[in-house]
Amino acid sequence: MSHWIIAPVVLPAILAPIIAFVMRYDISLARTASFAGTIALAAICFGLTVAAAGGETVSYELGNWPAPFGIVLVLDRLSAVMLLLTSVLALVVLVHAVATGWDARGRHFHALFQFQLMGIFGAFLTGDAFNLFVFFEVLLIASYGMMIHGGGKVRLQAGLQYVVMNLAGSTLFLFALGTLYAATGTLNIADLAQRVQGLPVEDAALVRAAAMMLMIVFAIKAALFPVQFWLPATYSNAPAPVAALFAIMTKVGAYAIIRVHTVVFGPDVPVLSGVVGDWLMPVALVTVAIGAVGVLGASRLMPLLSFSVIGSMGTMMVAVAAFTPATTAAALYYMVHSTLSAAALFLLADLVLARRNGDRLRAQLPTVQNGLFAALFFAGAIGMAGMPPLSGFLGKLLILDAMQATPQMTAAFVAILLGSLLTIVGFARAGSVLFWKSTGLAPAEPAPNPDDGEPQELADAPAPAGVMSVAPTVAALALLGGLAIFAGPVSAYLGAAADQLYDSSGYISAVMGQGTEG
Amino acid sequence: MELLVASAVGVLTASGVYLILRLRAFPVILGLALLSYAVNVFLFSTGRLAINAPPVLQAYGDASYSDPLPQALVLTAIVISFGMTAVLVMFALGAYLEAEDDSINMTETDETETTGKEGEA
Amino acid sequence: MMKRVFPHPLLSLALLLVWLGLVNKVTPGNVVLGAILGIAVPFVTGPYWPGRPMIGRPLRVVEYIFVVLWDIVVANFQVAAIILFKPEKNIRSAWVTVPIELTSPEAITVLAGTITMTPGTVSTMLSADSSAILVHCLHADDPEAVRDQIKRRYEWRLKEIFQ
Amino acid sequence: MITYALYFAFGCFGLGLLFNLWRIATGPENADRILALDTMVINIIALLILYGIWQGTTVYYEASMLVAMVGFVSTVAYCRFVLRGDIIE
Amino acid sequence: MELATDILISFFLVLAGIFGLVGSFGLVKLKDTMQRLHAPTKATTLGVGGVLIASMLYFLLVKGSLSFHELLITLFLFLTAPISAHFIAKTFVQARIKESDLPPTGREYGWSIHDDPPLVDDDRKPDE
Amino acid sequence: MTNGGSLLPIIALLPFLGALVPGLMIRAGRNACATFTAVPTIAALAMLGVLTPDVMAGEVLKAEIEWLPQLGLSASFFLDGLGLLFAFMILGVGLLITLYARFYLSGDDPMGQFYTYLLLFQGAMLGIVISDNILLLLIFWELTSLSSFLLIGYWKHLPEGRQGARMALAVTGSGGLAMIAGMLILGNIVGSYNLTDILAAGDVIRASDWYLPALILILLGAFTKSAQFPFHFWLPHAMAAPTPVSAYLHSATMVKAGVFLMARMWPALAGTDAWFYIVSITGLITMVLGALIALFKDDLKALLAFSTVSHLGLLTMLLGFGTEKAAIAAVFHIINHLTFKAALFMTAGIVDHETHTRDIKRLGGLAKFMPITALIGTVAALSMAGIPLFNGFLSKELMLEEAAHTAWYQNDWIVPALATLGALLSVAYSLRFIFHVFAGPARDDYPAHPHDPPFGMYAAPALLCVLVVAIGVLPGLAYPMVKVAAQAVTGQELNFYLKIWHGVTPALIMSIIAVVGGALLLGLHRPLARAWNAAPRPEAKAIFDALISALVRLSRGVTDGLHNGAISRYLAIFVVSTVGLVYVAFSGGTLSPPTREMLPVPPVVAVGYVLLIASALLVVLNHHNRFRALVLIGVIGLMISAGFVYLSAPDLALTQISVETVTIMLLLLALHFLPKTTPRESSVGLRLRDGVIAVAAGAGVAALAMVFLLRDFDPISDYHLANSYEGGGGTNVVNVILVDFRGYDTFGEIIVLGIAGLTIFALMEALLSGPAARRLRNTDYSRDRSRDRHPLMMVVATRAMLPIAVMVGVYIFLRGHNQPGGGFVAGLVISIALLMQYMASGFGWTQTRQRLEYHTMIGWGVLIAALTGVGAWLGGAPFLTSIYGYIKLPLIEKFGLGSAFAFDLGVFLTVLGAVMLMLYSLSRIARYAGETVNVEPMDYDPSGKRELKKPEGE
Ligand code: NA
Ligand code: NA
Repeated sequence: MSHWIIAPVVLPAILAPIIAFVMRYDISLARTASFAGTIALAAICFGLTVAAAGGETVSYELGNWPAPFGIVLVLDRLSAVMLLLTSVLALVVLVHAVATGWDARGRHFHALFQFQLMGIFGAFLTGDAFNLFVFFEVLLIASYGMMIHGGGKVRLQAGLQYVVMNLAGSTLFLFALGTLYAATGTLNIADLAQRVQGLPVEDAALVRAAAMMLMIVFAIKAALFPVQFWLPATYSNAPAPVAALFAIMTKVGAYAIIRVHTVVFGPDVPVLSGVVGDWLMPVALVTVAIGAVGVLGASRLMPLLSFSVIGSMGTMMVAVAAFTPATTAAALYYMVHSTLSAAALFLLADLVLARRNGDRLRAQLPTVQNGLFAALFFAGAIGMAGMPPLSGFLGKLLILDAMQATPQMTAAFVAILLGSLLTIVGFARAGSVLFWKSTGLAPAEPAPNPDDGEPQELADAPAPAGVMSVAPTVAALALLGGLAIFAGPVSAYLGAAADQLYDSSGYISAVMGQGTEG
Repeated sequence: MELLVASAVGVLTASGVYLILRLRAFPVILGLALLSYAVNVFLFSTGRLAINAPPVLQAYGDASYSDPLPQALVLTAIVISFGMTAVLVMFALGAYLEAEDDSINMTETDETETTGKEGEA
Repeated sequence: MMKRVFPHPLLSLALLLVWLGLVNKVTPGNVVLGAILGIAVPFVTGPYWPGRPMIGRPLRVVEYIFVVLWDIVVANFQVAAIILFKPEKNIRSAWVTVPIELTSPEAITVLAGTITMTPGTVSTMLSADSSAILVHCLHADDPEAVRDQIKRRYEWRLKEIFQ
Repeated sequence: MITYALYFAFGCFGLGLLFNLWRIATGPENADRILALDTMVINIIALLILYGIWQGTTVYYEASMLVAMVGFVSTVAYCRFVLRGDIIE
Repeated sequence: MELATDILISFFLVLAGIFGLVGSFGLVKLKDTMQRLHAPTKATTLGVGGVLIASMLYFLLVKGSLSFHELLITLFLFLTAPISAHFIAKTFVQARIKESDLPPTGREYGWSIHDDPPLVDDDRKPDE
Repeated sequence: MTNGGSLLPIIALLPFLGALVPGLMIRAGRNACATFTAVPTIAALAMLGVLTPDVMAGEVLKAEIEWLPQLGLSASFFLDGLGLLFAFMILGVGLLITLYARFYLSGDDPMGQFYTYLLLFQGAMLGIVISDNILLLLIFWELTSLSSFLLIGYWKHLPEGRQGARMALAVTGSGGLAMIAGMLILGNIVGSYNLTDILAAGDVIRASDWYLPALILILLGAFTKSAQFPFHFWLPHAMAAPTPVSAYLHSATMVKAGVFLMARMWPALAGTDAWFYIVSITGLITMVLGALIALFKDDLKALLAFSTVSHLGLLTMLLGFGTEKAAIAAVFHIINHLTFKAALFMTAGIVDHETHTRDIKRLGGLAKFMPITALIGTVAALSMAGIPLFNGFLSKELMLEEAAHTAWYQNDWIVPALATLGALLSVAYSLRFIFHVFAGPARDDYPAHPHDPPFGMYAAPALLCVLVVAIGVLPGLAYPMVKVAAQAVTGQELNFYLKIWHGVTPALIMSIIAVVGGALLLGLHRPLARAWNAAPRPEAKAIFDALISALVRLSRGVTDGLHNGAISRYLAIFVVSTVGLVYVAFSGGTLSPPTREMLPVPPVVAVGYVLLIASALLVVLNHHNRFRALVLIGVIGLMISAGFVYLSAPDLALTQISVETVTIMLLLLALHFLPKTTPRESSVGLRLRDGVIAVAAGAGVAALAMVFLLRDFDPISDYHLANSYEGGGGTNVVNVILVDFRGYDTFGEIIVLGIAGLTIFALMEALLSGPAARRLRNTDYSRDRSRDRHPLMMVVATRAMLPIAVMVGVYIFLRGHNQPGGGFVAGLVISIALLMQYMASGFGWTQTRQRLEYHTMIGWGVLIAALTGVGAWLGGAPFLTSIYGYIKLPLIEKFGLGSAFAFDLGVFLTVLGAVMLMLYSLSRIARYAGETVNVEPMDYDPSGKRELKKPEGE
């Protein structure tokens, strides 16, 4: 059996402590190691994606214990895609963090970064429900550290709320897992699927409760209504590269919903009728609305971006909630897109805000490279709002097209399209104030709002962003372009991934097939 | 016994929930601690209850054992929640020291400090 | 050299015994392991115990233990009687200052501990220069007598043990 | 006979726990509460050992030993907090 | 013989129970915090001590295995209980008892919670 | 695919590639930039020229490149008559605009940007007209919105520019989104997004239930883009753009996209009553209204803008009629409107450029100063007015003829009457353009002295005027183009003539009425304008702005109201929705009857239960006194540990009690700096609400637990019990699960701890370098403290306790695999022992004697655990596969040793390191707050055996 499947977890797990404890006084050494590791991870994840393309679901039995008694890792197309997406995003974010010097503004950035990756990879790979909890916690606690990297009052307050919300979520996760184990006697996802499918109807209540709790847990991570409240403050106050990396964190929640609620609590499992299917769709629709309204109503840049993330999660989850292979495939494409576009915008916001006073949406004297930033913002906004020529438009078309075969078509159309409109208007207002209106201010003019207490001019004129600082933003945007151009093959892969998901027998036999001797 | 365990979980949960809805960081921490007790006992009890049957294998006789798996899970959960609580406490302390206010709710909607003014490295 | 390897030889021996007590089984393997640990653990914890207490007369130690144990038993009954049967208003508590001549921290600690462990008296604190113990008596008609008994029964013996 | 003696001892220490609870609930001093908790720890140790005798197993002894150790440490910590504020200086 | 064993073990159990209960009862009955501090010593000494002895005897005489664990627990308790009491007492004294209400130390320095310790390089202690 | 078709993707791509040119060329100078910008356009035109004969011969050229087959999206292009006509218009006018803009833009304007935007826009427009896939068309459609946003907002320092751009984007963007829905529905009806397929499936479409929604949605897109009533208001505000933009977007191209789309979709969508009434009514209203407003606009460009609205209405109306003749008229008018309107815009631009004003009231008599411009303007305006011998006349006649034969709801006269009115108004404003700008007496108060511009600037409008006259005189010139385009629109073979004289037709009479009436109206302009300006009328921009800002305010209100930073409320919502949803889910299923008996409850256990419950409630009641609450938490932990012992979980008991202690230590360390009490802030109502929520949650959880506690199940753990000893080499099954069966969980768990340590350390460092550090320094935490920091007794007891505790730790570690214990508990025990040491002798003294570094310990722990797992690879086994064996040494009984042991060692080190690093971090903060470093292990050593060694480091 190939051990490569565990490499995305083990490599950062080994690298991180070395960075943290051996290289902690030498930032350049830490940077080198972090880069080397992240590049290697990207290569490994790419290899795994290629390996998974064939359609075979691979199970890796940790400790050589047969499923369902030990923990298994499962690699299928979906998990491979998630790995690849994460590693690419990580690389982009890492370059930014290093080029802008963010990584040196606090301790242990690179170690936490690697641990963060480890947690995310672990969550995508695991085939065990409780192990999913463990890796959720790994990625969460690393994200706590990343979130408050650099410190600061508001960031700490927001970080505190972030931790509290997630601890509440983790508690619910455990309640859910407990109920699940109490009802089925197992933790392995494939085994759960089998047992849930064979569950007598008169014993459904517990499993139904567990399925609902799990959905809420994942909904917190995915920032779905009504548990999305944590996201704006968190993303707005996280260091921008971290916020960019967090773009994948909401997807972990979405991934978990996709995984668990197709393989285990699939829509065709009779005892679960009405548990998730009936709720996820309205929830996703409201999430779209909250995101869009938030974008339009935002008076600051970071919340605007944060709400756009919520909106994009809603859009994606609308497709997920329809639970058909076609909508899921569309959702996956949109997910890849929204991850990268959110990252691009947060990275760009970092470049811009480093040269402005605060992120309030109001005109200030034009900063250096105003034109460049305006262009990048325009591109990023196009990406996020789902306008052509970037991949968001195709993603949206895919979702809407796939939704036509579902009963919720009208609602989905209205929500997604109206949401897009508000998002477009919101971004247009923001961009025009940030980058255009500023050009109307004469440099000699005094502050237009002298009594709001904030100095209009920075003490030192900020330096222009170097090539390496801008490169990650550009790269993320370029990836959106690439995703659009190669939409065909990408979509084919994701479509195959979705088909694989809905044919859970492949997953189950891959995991359980080898473990019959127990 | 089952009733006692279930109701204890319930009371711990209720107390924890009440406390996490308070307005200061410290009671919220206490509430989360209570919730963590509650969920640990809950998780533990999913293996059903047994008296004097610790899952430590005995060489002779066919003893009965309580379900070891939930116990292992609870151990993991305890450790994790310990780490989380520690971080939480530190965050609360940090937030208090920075803001001189231990309200858990963010009162000011300050400008984001996301980006320092340090410029480029 | 010896001091580095065996910072506390007595301690090492005690730890070997502790180990055998813990594993609850005396086998060659356990003895070897206990011995190794008995040497290794003080080596690790040694820095926290910079001075070595001198135990002068081991027999006195045994004697002291039995004296204290006896006192504990007796005092337990006395105090139980006070708690159970003495009306609240008749309980006359008192503070007693016990000046001490002992200078070894270990000796002072054992003395204070002994005072506390014998029911009826609690050593509350030392003076700032550790030259007196403040003792609280649950019920003492004659505080002077309590002080004298402490000095006579315990301090004197301890002085001999920790020369 | 041992069984009845055990019942008796269980009863005594159990009742003792309730007394401790009373003191912890009513105080009034911090010292009273710490004291009650400390006593509670001792009663629990006794109960654990009694339970070991009752079940004829030594598997629970480590628990008692650990309770003894951590009970002490937390009592000191509580006291140091009241006395000095900072428990580790 | 068996009866003697039973009686012996039961005796210690009953003794332990009584003193354990008295210790905790004292917590409720005694009116003054300082007085209450005396109570747990009984639970510690004869209370737990009795249980431990009973346990050792039980395993030795009934189960036929010698157990040292009880001794270790005893050792622990005897080492720690005075320190606990010491701290709790100080906690109370510091909070509720005025310095003037305590008897004087009769020495150069006051009680430790009120007075700073002598300086390390204090000339008054010329024993280097 | 014919040979020619393969050029189509290249033609479509050229402008986009060309958009890179200006950026590269701008450094070479403005002339070079403009010249090279023209190259791709010329190249595309040339290729188009190559394809023209085929298209004129009736061939439809096609090219298809697969793109996203899952969606039915392909990069498919086709070129038929309609596409060819529009492509020529787009490229041809684009070329003229490129030339014109070179002279129009000032030296301050970033010309490179302008040309880039222009080419992007050109490419998008071109894409629309040659797309053979409606999704591809949608892409180009949205691209026109985006690129026009950039063009309109080109003068970004002007608020009108920004606002106009945003308005255009909002209006056309929303239409575009509606169109997306419509197109998707359309594709769904047909089963293909291929335009050719859709156009061939008109009957299917019109018969579908989804026809009307699709039609309305698509028309929304077309109407917004083509500024049809009531979406007409954005167009005038887009005039804030530089005039070349207006000339290009708002005469020739973008606004025609809507018209194009209606023409394109004609075979698929037209021919129903719905189409007829919606489209023609909208068009007619727009035509009349636009013309009316145009008449009273004093801004030259606004006048032209509303005239454009009016003419777009005319075109829409024609397409709405749905007849072949109307289609011919529409196509012809598209060409004509392009020629005269582009020329007029450019003329307006020249006037603005030379006189520095566009206000008609400040103009007049310009013919004297700028005769060439005046000539061009007059010719174009006469064409717009529909005067014979100019091309506008011809198509207007066709329009009037069609109108004369059209009835609405059996009413014969309303359409002709309104059409005539529109034409009349059109004559009026056209004549006003001539008479109020160029004719009349010369003035001496122009803001700048006017004169004709250089040739380069008037060349483009002049060329267009030549076309105006040429077609006007010889309509046959346009015939082939009109024919082939109209055939493409209708999908029919058409035979017709374009001529100047049709005899005395109703149209001619209507025309005469229009011209005469228009002239009269102009004569009455002054009083009419006064009345117009006095009359109340809705100001579209104000309404739009108010609408948007109300929407923004509402959004802000909703957002800030929901996300108000009150996590207490977030959590309340979370708990309430969880309880509610889980209840719904649970009660949607059923339960089999209980299968388990309840276990009896001995009295002592009941006492423990009472203590637990009472303490939990007391925590709630006493939580305002934080210290008291912590003591009570201690009781709860103790009771739960005891409960674990009773319920056969000794490992849990050990872990719980030790974790509990460390946690309380951490809380106490933190509480030192926090307020010691919690103020009573929540109202009674709020507390009641929270109480209800809490009780609901508690009851729910309890019920859930009760349900499963009374029912049997079939757990996988039988396997663990059965295989623990044989396969895992241990008798403590819980430990074997932890280090072997589920060692991977444990691996994750120690990493959580390690990260916790790191995070806390990092945060501590951040705090001590920020404002918190100052605050710490300036706060006196030492009031009312006991004066003994390190009491002698404690120190001595610790000296004896520490080695024993370490022994216990080692013991618990070593036995863990077979008896309760293990690396985790051992790590905690040692931590607690060290903690005791820290408490006794203080942080500073102890730390300097610390031989192990906590950072390193965590690192080693994680590494050992990971490497133990990786070691299995050497044997070809998966990660974390354990090996186990027995070792026999002389004199010593054999003992077992396994890799799980090494793994547990990793756990042990990580736990120890993490806990100590956490405490270290908190102590650092305390030290920063003014605690002094103690040099001695105890406050005072009466024996004089003091250590005089100064601690190293800090
Ligand atoms: Na005493
Ligand atoms: Na005493």
